[in-house]
Amino acid sequence: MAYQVNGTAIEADEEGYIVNLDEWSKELAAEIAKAENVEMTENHWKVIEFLRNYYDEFQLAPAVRVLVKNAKKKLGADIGNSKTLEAMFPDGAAKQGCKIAGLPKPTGCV
Amino acid sequence: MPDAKKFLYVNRKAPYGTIYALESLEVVLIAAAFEQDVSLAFLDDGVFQLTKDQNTDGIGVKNFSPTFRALGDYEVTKLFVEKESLEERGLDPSDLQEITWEDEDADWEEKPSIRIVSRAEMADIMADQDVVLSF
Amino acid sequence: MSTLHTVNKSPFGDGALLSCIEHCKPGDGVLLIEDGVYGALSGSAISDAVVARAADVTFYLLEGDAKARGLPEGKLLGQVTPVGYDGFVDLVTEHDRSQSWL
Amino acid sequence: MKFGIVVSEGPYTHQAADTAYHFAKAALDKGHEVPRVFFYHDGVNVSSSLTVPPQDERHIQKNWSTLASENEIDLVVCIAAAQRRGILDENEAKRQGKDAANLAEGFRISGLGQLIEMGIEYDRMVMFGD
Repeated sequence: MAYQVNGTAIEADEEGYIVNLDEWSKELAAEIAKAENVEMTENHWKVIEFLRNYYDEFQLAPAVRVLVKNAKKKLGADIGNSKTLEAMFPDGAAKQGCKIAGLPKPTGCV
Repeated sequence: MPDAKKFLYVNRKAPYGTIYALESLEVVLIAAAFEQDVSLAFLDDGVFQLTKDQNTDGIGVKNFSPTFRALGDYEVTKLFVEKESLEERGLDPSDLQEITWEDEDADWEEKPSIRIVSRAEMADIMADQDVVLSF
Repeated sequence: MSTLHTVNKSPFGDGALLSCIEHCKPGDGVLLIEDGVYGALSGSAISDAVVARAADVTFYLLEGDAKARGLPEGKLLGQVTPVGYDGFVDLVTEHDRSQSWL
Repeated sequence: MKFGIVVSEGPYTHQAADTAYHFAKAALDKGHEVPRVFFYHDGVNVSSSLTVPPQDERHIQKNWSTLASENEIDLVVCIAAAQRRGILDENEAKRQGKDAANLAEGFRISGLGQLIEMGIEYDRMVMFGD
């Protein structure tokens, strides 16, 4: 599959994760969110930015409990709790959040 | 957790030349979710996994060394590195990257995850486990 | 509490056997399998280390692997006991854990 | 006793999958249980149904499939390692948009959690690799 951003096709795998991580942009994130039926609020963007920073620092898309723990520390308890995060990203805060953030699927093959 | 088992992940291979180091780290990241008593051992060429300043731009392979610094988030806080293995390779602890974890019980104080141990201490650690997995 | 160590590489191209010998504890067992059986050769560069450690550690080798490689029985260290796969299984049960020196 | 076996090298290149097989058989013969074998690293290649060894050589994949069906062994192939190396079951092939699947009968693709579970639940873990 592919996303369309400003007339350019951005390739993604069958699950909707982009193939080339360098092609990410905020416009693309908005497109992915639309495809996922996620309405992006200011808090959503904060989580996306957090995820991208986490990946930059550790080369790792965090597992969901690590996301919740760190979001609490970095973004405050209002956002950083599993109930809120799951409501924001119904398909899984780590899974869906990382998809919109243009990161690999979290290695959580439990 | 009373019935937690002691798991030791033994790393004796260098990174990049083979995939063992990366796939070992992937196991540890998953294992962290099972609330067992997890330790990592780095000896022989395994100590090369933790050197700082790894830069894989020139080989087109993902640099996974920063991921070791995320282990604290996953509550993996015991990385035992063997002193003799470092010395045999002309390295000392200052050649390794800094890896820390935040101690929730001590007001989130940052504590070092890497613990340099002698070969005899490493043997004691190995003998004190329930499950030893080697990579 | 004791450990069964398995070593599957020739000691002449790899440090696994030496490292194992330096990390095992009195009462442990070391089983040489696959190319590890070359570590049982007497009069080799490694045999002194094996003989010295045999004072407090028991060495075994997987018989099928030694035969497959044509190791002359007369040249195997007397300190190394041959076992079959069934013996391998018993060794795993007799020790508290097993550690593979991969 | 319950034995957990890990195979972490591919077939034919390395003896690990053979040794593990003989070990598993010997354990079963002695009345032990081998509820699950976990395939990791290149060990996942043991599960390829596209393996065609010459007639005068052992068929490592078939040996495992047969042993598993006769003794109800759960042969688990790590999904992350399998995807890197091109081992897919029907579901994964469909999900990834690939036109073929090659996971042999008796094998199951699952996560690394299955490996950790073995360590938690079984009496002994034995690893075969390189």
